[in-house]
Amino acid sequence: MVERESPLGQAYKPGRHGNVAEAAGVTLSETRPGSIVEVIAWPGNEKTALAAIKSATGLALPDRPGAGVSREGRAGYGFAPRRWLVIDDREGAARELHKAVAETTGVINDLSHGRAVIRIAGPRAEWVLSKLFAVDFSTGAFPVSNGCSTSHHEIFAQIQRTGKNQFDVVVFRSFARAFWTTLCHSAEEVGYEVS
Amino acid sequence: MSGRRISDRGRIDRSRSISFRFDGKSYSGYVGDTLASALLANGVALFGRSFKYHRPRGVLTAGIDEPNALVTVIRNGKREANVPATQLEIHDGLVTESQNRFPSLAFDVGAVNQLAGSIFSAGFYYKTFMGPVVGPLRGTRFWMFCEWFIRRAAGLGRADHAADTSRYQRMNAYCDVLVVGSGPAGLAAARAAADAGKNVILAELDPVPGGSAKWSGETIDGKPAAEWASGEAEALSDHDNVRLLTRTHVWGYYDGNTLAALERVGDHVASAAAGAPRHRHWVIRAGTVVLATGAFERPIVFPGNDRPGVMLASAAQRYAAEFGVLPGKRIALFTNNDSAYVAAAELSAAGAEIAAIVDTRQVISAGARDLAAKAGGELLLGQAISATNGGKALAGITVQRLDPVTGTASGAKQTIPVDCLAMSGGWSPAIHLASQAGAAPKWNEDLQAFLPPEPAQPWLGAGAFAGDTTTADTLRSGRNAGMKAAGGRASRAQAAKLDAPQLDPFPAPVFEIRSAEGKSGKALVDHQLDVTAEDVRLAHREGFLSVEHLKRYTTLGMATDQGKTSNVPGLAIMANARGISIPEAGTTRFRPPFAPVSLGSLAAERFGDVSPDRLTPMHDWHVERGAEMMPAGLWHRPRIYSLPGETLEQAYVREAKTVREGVGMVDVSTLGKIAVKGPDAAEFLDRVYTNKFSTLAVGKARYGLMLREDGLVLDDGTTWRLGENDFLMTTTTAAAGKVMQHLECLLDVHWPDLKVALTSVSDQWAGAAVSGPDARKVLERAVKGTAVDNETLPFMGIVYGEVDGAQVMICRLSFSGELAYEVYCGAGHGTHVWEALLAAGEPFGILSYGMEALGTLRIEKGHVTGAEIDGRVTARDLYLDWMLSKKKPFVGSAMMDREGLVDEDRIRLVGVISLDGLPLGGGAHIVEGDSRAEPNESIGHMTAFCYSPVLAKYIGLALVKGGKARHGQRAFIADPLRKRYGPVEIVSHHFFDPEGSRIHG
Amino acid sequence: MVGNVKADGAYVVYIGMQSVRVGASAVCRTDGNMAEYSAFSLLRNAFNSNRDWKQAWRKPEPKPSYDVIVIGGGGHGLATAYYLAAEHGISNVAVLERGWLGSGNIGRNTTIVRSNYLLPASTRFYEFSMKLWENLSHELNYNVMFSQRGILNLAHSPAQADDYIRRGNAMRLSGGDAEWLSADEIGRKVPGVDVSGSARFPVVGGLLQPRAGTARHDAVAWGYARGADRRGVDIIENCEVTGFLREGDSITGVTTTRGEIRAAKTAVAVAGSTGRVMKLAGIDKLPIESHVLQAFVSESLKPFVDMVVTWGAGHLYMSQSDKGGLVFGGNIDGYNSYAQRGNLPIVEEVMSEMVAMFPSVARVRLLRSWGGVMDMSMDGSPIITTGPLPGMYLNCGWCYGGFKATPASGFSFAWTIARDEPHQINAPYTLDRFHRGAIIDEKGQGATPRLH
Amino acid sequence: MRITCPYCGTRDVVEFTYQGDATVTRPDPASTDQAAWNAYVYDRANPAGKHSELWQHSGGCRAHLVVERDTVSHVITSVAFAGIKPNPARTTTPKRKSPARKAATRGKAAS
Repeated sequence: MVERESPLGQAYKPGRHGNVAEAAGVTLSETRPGSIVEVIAWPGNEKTALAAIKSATGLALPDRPGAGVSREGRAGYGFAPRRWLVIDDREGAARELHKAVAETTGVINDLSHGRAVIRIAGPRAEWVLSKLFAVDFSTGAFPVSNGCSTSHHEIFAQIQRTGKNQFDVVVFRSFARAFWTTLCHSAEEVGYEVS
Repeated sequence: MSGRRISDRGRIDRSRSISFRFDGKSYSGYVGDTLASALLANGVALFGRSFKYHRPRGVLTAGIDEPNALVTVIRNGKREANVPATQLEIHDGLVTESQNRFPSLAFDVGAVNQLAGSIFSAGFYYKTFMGPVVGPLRGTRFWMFCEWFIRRAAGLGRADHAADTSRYQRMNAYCDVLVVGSGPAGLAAARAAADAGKNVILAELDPVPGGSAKWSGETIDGKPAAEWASGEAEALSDHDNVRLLTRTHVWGYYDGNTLAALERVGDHVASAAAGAPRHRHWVIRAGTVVLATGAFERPIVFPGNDRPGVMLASAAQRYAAEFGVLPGKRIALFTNNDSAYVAAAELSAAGAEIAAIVDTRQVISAGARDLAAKAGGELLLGQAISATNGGKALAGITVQRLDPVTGTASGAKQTIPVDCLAMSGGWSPAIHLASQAGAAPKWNEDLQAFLPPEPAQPWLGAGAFAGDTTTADTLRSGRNAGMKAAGGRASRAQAAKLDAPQLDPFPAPVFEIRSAEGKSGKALVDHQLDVTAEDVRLAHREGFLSVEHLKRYTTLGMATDQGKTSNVPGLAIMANARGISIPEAGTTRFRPPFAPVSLGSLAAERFGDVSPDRLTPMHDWHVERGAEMMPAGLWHRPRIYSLPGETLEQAYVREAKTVREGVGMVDVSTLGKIAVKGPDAAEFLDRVYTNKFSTLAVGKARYGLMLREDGLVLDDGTTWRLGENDFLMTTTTAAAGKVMQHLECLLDVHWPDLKVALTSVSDQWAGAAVSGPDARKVLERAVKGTAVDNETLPFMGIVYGEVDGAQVMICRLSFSGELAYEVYCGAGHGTHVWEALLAAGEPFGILSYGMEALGTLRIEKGHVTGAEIDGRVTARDLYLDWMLSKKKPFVGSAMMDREGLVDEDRIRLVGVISLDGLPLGGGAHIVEGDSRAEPNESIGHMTAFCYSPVLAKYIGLALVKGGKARHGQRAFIADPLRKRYGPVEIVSHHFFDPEGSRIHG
Repeated sequence: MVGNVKADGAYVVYIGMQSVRVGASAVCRTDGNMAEYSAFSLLRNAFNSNRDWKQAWRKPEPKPSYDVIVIGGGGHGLATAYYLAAEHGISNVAVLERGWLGSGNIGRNTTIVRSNYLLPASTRFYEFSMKLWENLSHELNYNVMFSQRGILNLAHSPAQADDYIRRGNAMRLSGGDAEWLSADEIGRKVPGVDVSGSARFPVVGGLLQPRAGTARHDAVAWGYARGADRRGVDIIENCEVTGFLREGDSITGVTTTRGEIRAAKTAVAVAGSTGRVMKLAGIDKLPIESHVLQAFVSESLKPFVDMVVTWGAGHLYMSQSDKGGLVFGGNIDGYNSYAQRGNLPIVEEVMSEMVAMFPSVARVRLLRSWGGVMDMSMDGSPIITTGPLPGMYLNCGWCYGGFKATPASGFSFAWTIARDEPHQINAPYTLDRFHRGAIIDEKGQGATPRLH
Repeated sequence: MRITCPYCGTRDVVEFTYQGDATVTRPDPASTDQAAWNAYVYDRANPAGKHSELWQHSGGCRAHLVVERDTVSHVITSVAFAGIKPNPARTTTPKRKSPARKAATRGKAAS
């Protein structure tokens, strides 16, 4: 198996950065999951598609806009009408989903190489993300496991809250380094750790 | 110190002294001082010079409405111009300079302009400087000569040319209730909304919350107002659901209850914390907004009203009460309303001598009389100030009897020596944000002021903003607004206990005092821009009657304070001249920003980082190999990989030659790639491409052309059929986003019944195009798991295999005209596969090539790109008619045959060969005759050119009138900008291997 | 390049090989008397406390009928009235303005005058306009402050450089002026521009049109208004058109908030309000959308930048006014709007581009922003034509380029009204060109108005 | 300005791409009626007031929306997914409506 290269390159600098006066406000990392798969249902086939996702991955995604599930090593959420994103630490989820989603139900797209997942965790995660995205990140408006599609200027992003103070941001691979750099820049104020 | 500092008042910290500089001189102040309060404490009266006449100016206000005392702040060698001294908090190491003076503030040669005051009347420049109609100064030349001097005389502060090194950030915020202003009304509103459990943001432009409570001297709930306010603010900050933003002015009210605010994070400290921005740009989406922005006091317009030492009564009071500085030792007040009496009493209590209170009214309230008695000094009723005297600082005032009907001061003169005059012309609610959000404001005759309009967006008003005149009313309306904003109901109960004198809340309708003697000095309306009452009357005489004409003709209200002090007086003078009421004369709509904001803050994180870099998987490899990178939209692509000492042309010719003679490889990962999937995918492609795709076999690719709805060419590219219902569409790099939106719109809006799903997979794949006669040999060495021979992988065929352990998908396509393959792999394997292919190609001398060589190869083949597909060409213009299916309708098919699109005179694609052996130049035009001497009419233009290694000539593509009909003809290129003219031959755009025998090799 | 003033006072402008005379009495305007406005008259009035100045234009009551009604007291409407009187002797003209004169885009634009276009129809029209600008202050005896400080379009990639050079060459070949500057030359001529190779979008060169520049926008409206007024044109403010009078198909006048007014010819020049006004005449659809464009000015500064500079990696144009403010703008907000106010995203976008072009202005402060309603056409080019109904004439579709076109638009529209046929410079700007496919699309964006 | 996407909720206008008048009808693909095509491509009512228009949530879920908005006040009165009505050219196709669409065809008014 050939190892996948990170798109972050030299921009990924482990260690403590920015404001070091207090404890790091956030920790930044690239999660590098094995699989990122988009599942699309034909109109009227949402339930069937969700059932297929469940059978292939075990993720029981609720049929509500933006609703999702976040488990250790596996997560999924709706990000657009009739569309869901499934992220799995293991490789091969695309194959399984392809098998599970019948042609009459919908289609899947393997985006495992095409997207990068950047994780921001820590007490100031909402504050830092709010610098870049016009989305209400408060827990009331954005509960744990929910996801959304949004953008930071030219950079399209899908964001899932994977913990009270943790978000996974999915961006296009070609923009990943630029986004990472901007995110680091924005996190300097609160101090950040790259792990 | 000058003895102006009071020992016991204000919120300054007398234990912490600060040293700062103004105009090269060192001064000291205290923590909590503004530059204005600190300089006043040091006895400085002269702060700056006015715009037009360079008149000496002091400080008029104590807040954001300051028109006169503007300074330049110099920090880390960088200048920030036009900062109001009243807004600038001093800190150690602060360096400031006065503006608009030369050589110095005290002696300014520009003041000579005052001598010509009557010539430099409003709009004088429209009437002169036209210069002679004929001769060397005809046309615009004389004006431009004069303008050179005018531009240098105008302007305020100076800006740097060196880059700002500060950083700026944006913050997106959401709240149930945004309260703007933290005076008594704002505090009460925030408290009420917070107690109801709502998420509240309270924004205050000053460093300390409290608004007028900080200096009013009132008693609220038995406590001094300032103490009450800080207690309330403290209580609020204990709430989890409240965010208190100080040093933050809300400046824009946009649609959807979106408000913009500027937080000055780093201006008041000597050095910013690591990573902290200088300014933070808040974008706040609020459920409901409570506007509690208070009111601005108005000056009175009278001769000599701009002499340093003349200031607003509230400002004088504020300097004493909030900053512990007496603005003068012997102070007179001039007013048309009761509020100045409070100021007089407070100033007197603070230790100033009140010389006189001059009131335009004959009769005043008992409360005012009591205050006057407390303050001491002469009470001069029914009188007005008709002149001031002194040089660069006020020395005295002249008081005369006022005729209330004509507004003229006449009769016996009383001269009173004073060093400060505190004036009040009534109050104007700060309705700016409300006006931005909606309709025209409403005039209130009692208050002689404009009140906010009916809300067009969800906001509520409270306090002086809404016309409240007492602090009791203010607290009640604030609390009620907070409760309503929280979804509750208003209450009629008293909000807090107040201890305040009974005063008449309404001013007399007096705005301007005219001296019966005519010339007793300029009466300023707009202090910064030197607009006088006479200028307003001149505008009236010349028919500039509308308030907008007044503004534009005289520049009234166009200064950095945006007319906060001048709008209403100016309007009143115009109304008076026209013999109509103020509301009949009109009002201007306020525009964002409420007060100036730094450009950097609005760019926020994009300052220094305007657009993200978009990188291919092999980016680092290219850079490490010394590729010269070039921007292509947001992408960075290798232009050439030059060897030491090579020119651009030598490099790309070498690279292109390698492809024609051996094999080369280019990174094509930037191509747009769209997964088109679903049972109706083939039908969908038939509709959007001009040619058929439903007939394409699985495992094959086809070149396709797309038109826009109007029948012109949108884009081209190949689409691969990976499965019965599974297509991979490629687009040009530049058009990827546009094509995606075009397709999504058709599908979503017009053909929702088609079962097709589109997803951008541009980033999923890394692409390497291997081209050249030896391309197959390279693949034979590199690719496992599939054969790549002509049988298995014919032209436009697709196979799957492995390169050094990584899965690849290979399509035999050619943009170069050579035997060529596009090898796609997962983007994370991009560099791995790229390097493996290069290794496999080593025996054949494989080289990577860049965009210039790619361009050369395609020009030789006559393939079109974005340079030709410029949004103005038809398929026929490009001789791609053969791609227009006659068997089916497609997007654009109904519109492409309109007369203008089939006109014989259109410019169409041809090839061009340089006949003089010199380069052609993209951007050159084609003309029929040699146009070195005399310009010739353009018959078309070059779109691309190169040195062709195979033809050993400079060649190019061009769009030329007549197109094919000109093949074989001679013409000329004309490139006057680069002084390149020369003969060319027009030929077919298929320069090289027109039969395509090489791609089938 | 400037046109020539002939012995009889005519100003002669060349279009290719042909000459066009403008203003037969340009010099001897006041019949041998002193010009109304001059340095001398300023001095004389100064001694008299400026008491003798006349109204810049009268405030007449509308008459029941005129030869020509021009709807719209903006730059184009006023220029049209002026040239009707000055060039065609038609002075029995009323200009009807809904609000105050010049309240539309003539008073809201970023004051740039240029003729740097690519397509032949455009270069011809705007170059003609440029030549009228060069004599306009004299023509009107009103200083419109046209300052030929040059416009510089920064290019950021080799492809963009080619594109700009193509445009510059088109200008040169049609008799205009254009030069190519290297990044070094730009660094010297326009201090503060980021010409470093490390810029996100490095500057590779720039297209300079030296004769381009800025003019005082309000003065253009006032100058034309006064010029028209002094020739007998009635300029009627606060007079909103509420309907059209018709006989059969023909338009015979208008109803207004100040009564009925009849005319043989009714001309419409209302820019962003075109849709609204034409609906009153029963024309329900046009190839136009009204969009809001925001503009910005900073606080006054001492001279910072001399030229007009545009940034090619986005959409930004900026210059410095004589008062010292940096005046700038960018894209339209991008949605249909009749509100003269826009929204925050464009504000932020424009500022980002400003500080990318001039990294020092991050510390400069934005003083004011405002919005204007643009008549965005489907190909980005204007319409100046007879019709679409008998007795009616239409001038619209200026997108955001109307200000610089003011003189040529007024001149050619007046010609079209007076002669019932287009002048050669506006002949391509028909209304039916869209349906015929004879589109004039400088930006190559097709029928998407927000992209022009 | 903020638009309430029926899927994503209320978002800033910057996430959306304006796609123009939603009332124009695309002729049958096979139609050769020039007038109908011209009307579709070029002719716009451009009203001052209520306007039915298309926006794509391009920076979000990428759905196309029909937004009812006042062009004078910018006030938005309704938002719905576009393309709910089947193409008249293919009326034989049965109507398909997704639950998500049904649930959220009327976005809350916002401007």
